[in-house]
Amino acid sequence: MVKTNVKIGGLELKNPVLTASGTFGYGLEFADFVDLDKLGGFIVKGTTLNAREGNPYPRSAETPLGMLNAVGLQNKGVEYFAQNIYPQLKDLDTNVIVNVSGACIEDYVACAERVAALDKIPAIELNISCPNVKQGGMAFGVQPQSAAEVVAAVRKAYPKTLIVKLSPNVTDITEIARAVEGAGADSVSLINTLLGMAIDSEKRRPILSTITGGMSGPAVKPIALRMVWQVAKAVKIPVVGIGGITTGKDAIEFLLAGASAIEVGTANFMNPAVTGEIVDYIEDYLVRHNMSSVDELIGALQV
Amino acid sequence: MVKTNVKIGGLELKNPVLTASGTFGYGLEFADFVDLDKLGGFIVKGTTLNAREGNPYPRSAETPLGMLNAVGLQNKGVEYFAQNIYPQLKDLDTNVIVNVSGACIEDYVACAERVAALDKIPAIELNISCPNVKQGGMAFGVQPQSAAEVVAAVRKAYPKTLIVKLSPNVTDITEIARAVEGAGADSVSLINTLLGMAIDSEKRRPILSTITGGMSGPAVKPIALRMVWQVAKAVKIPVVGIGGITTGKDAIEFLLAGASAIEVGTANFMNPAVTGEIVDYIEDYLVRHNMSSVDELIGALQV
Amino acid sequence: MKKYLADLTIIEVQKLNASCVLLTMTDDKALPQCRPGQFAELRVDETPTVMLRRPISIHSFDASKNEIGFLVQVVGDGTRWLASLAKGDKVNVLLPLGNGFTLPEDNGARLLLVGGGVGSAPLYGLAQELVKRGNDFAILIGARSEKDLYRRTEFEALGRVEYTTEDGSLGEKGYVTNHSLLNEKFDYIYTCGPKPMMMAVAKYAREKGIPCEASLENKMACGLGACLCCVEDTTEGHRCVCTDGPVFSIEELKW
Amino acid sequence: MKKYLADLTIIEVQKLNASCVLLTMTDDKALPQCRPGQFAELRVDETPTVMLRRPISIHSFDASKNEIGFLVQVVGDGTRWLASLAKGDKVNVLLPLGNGFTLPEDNGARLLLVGGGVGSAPLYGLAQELVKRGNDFAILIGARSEKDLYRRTEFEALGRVEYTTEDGSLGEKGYVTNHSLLNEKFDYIYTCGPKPMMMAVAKYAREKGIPCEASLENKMACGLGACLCCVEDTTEGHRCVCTDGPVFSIEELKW
Repeated sequence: MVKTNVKIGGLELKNPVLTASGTFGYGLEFADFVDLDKLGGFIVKGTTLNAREGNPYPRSAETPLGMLNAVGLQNKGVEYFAQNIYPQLKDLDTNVIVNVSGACIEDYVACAERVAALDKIPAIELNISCPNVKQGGMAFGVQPQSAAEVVAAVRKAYPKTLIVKLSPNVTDITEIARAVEGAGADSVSLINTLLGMAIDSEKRRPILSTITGGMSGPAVKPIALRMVWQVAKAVKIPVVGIGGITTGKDAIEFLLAGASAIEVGTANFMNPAVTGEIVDYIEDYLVRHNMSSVDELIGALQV
Repeated sequence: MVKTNVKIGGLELKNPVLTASGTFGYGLEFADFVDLDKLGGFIVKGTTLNAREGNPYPRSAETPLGMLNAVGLQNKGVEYFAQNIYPQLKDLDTNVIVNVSGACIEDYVACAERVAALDKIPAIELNISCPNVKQGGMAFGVQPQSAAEVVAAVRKAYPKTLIVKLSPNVTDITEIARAVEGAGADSVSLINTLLGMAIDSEKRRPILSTITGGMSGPAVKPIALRMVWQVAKAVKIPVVGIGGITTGKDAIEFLLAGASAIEVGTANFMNPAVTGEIVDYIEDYLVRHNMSSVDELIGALQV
Repeated sequence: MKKYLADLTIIEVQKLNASCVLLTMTDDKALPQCRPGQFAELRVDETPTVMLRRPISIHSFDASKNEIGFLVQVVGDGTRWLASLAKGDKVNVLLPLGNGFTLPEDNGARLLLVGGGVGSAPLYGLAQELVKRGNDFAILIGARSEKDLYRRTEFEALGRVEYTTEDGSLGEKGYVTNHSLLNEKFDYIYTCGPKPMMMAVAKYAREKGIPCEASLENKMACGLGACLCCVEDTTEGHRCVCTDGPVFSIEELKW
Repeated sequence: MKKYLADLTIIEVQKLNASCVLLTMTDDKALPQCRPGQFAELRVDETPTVMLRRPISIHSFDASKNEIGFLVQVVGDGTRWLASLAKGDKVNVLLPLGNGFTLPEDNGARLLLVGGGVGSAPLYGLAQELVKRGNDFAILIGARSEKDLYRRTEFEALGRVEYTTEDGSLGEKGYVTNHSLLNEKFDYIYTCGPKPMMMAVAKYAREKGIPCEASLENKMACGLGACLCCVEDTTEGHRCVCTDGPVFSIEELKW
């Protein structure tokens, strides 16, 4: 029996497989296809202090082996989550992590405080990298100082495991990663989406209502892998790898690059059962390579 | 008869279709498949003052609808080009542009000066964004000040059309574009490759000898399109669009986003005849949409 | 309602015209019960350029034969790939999705089904159900031209069907909203087709005070209410066409 | 030499085993003259994950029949797609590429062709040519096991063929460089196969002072000498396997 469990700060995962915020709903939408308790955990959709309607339709565009989205953090607000969603999730035997967003530091803090009060939520993922909201979001995540400020403020207010989701739309992601590590983050997750654009050449119009949006899917994997590799060498806190992970092989690649856990995102749209399949692949891989623990894979790239 | 000619600084192109440096050799390699005189021009492979052996094999990796390369500017040096290649190109009825690279400002300047002495080379593309060389290359291109310095130095030494090729691996590409515009560039071309990585999960090794490399191909198109859109609004000089252009439709999208010309890169590897096909598509598009000139397309995106 | 993910087997491919095929599929296991107006997400990522599943409305569903039919109109690489499949091929299908049409309580009610082009696809399954239930209904289908009207014999076998074509090649010339059938009295309207057509039908229904349901076709990713890409701006804000819809009462829509 | 880009038609697909097929293709127009050891780049970007062409060595070329043969071993999605093609399908092919083997001036010379597994593919075309020219040659093919040896009857029809298998299931047990055939005297060696095997053959040739040519299989993109991805580190620095090769004299190689 191989050991697949990993630790992210104080967070114990039975295996490294998580889901990316905004691609797995509140988990329940996928319960017909995946035994949620089989996952290391899942990260529920971006939650803000107050309800948000998000951006106008169209919010998505297909690109070569990728997609753009411009949802803009549509959600009913943290209180609605606490009252209506949390009760349906609290008895699951897996880690339910809330992705927390905000337009200003005060909102981030207030939202994180409300989530902290929910016993069965062991961690939050702080989204300082959403490219689809006018204020806040990515603005915080592309400068080390503003990134550190929001993380420091939330750190004071949030005692449990604090994962900070980083933007890839920067010159040097290691600089941002070190800044948030210094500000008290327990872990960094990367990458959030790359800012992209799609055009209808016949209509001569942008496809998204917001003109630009966040790119995800297999197409971004090489960039994500590179950034995870760079950041894993730059910080001491565990790294959660995200970006185009579609197969078990992809997951192994991110672990080898230095990720202690991974998030499956867009692939959930192609195959809603994919997360369970990736959990199985990792176990089989360890057996096939005579490894006793997934720890032997993390950062084990031979260079 | 529709007008397809465009102007890049002092450079007259019979149509907006160019080829990306390093993907079209010296043009001659493709003469069996494309009438070179049919193109707006082509940009020969990265040329440096002195000969370079480039990076060890393996230098390429396939990624989802993309590829990574780590050639590292292998070339025989500008003097070899002047003596042995230029004579084979000088009588073509198209624009032959030399992509100039260097490890330090002096090398850039000396190389540009040597190319300036070649009558039939009307322009250079200054490569301040190559991700595959240790010194110079991308290092210059990711900071506005260093980018402006090398451009200003070359500007003094090079009287003809100066196109500066920008790196996408930055937080704000418009900042770099404005800096090189201020330093005297006649045009900016973007995007160069995105820094990426590929791993062999079974061998547990990087696929490239250099671990990371430059990503190109259809996968990067949405990012390139977004950056062209941003830069075209930020500068007054013409923009040359590059990044995953594989079809005539793709080319139209970049023109709509604000590019005055486009470079076809990785697509030459899938279909060595693609550039000629794109020239035809643009003409047909203009006819089909009752446009008399390609100028009506440039930046014509309706937002 | 439980959703299924299965590799269905194509048992028949019927080319309806150059750009439209009817795919009939089955499975070794019993297909889940599907209601008229529901849809499925068909996996197409064997194609080089397309990655996301294609949402296709359920055209016909026969529990006794364990068969389900999808009318596929080729609009891009994904649907082109689907249309290229042959008998015996398997397609990974996610179903049933969405709410489906509301079936009338009052069996005396007179129902009108208004479809446009390939958008009429789900109305066939609805009409089959209405026949079973003994409802009184008429079908009105509009298209650009006669060749854009699909499955006429099958529709006509279910009840009265009227047509309009923009070029007058079949039925009354013009748009569905100009058809003389609309002079008759109806108690409830179901519509599916191009948005402009459905908006015109909705306008008509509002004027006459007839309750009306429209089936929307917004661009989707997950089909499960997770990605929030396919939202329609309703009277209650942005709602997912994939889970809150695809069928909405026009009272909920901001048309 | 002029290169051609054409949609060739598959006229025969021969499954040689679970993972290897022989594709025979033709064209309405005359195929360009191809020399033994040259290769072609086959377009495979109908597959979702693979974009670049696949370089495949020319296994056989018959100008009179206007036929060309490619031995395709399935190693990834691209070759899997090629192996899935059927008679009548078209493949976009770029050819002829590379330099090919040097044919001996001296017809008295005794030649040895050493192949490994599917790497023996181009040696078949070479042997065909040597028969035409009346050269004296022997063929030595090594593989893991008998089932990994392809086209034996066809090879044997061209002349003397010896085998080695690692499991001893056919011919002498062990590696090609241990085969008793090497006790005989040869004036020139051609080799193609896995790099370790070719390096062992090169070592043997150096020791015996026999001139030797090896055909390399570095990963390629363009196949035209433009991208500089497939370089081999030679005595004259990095050179393109696609245009300076794929065949190199071992004197040029740093093995």
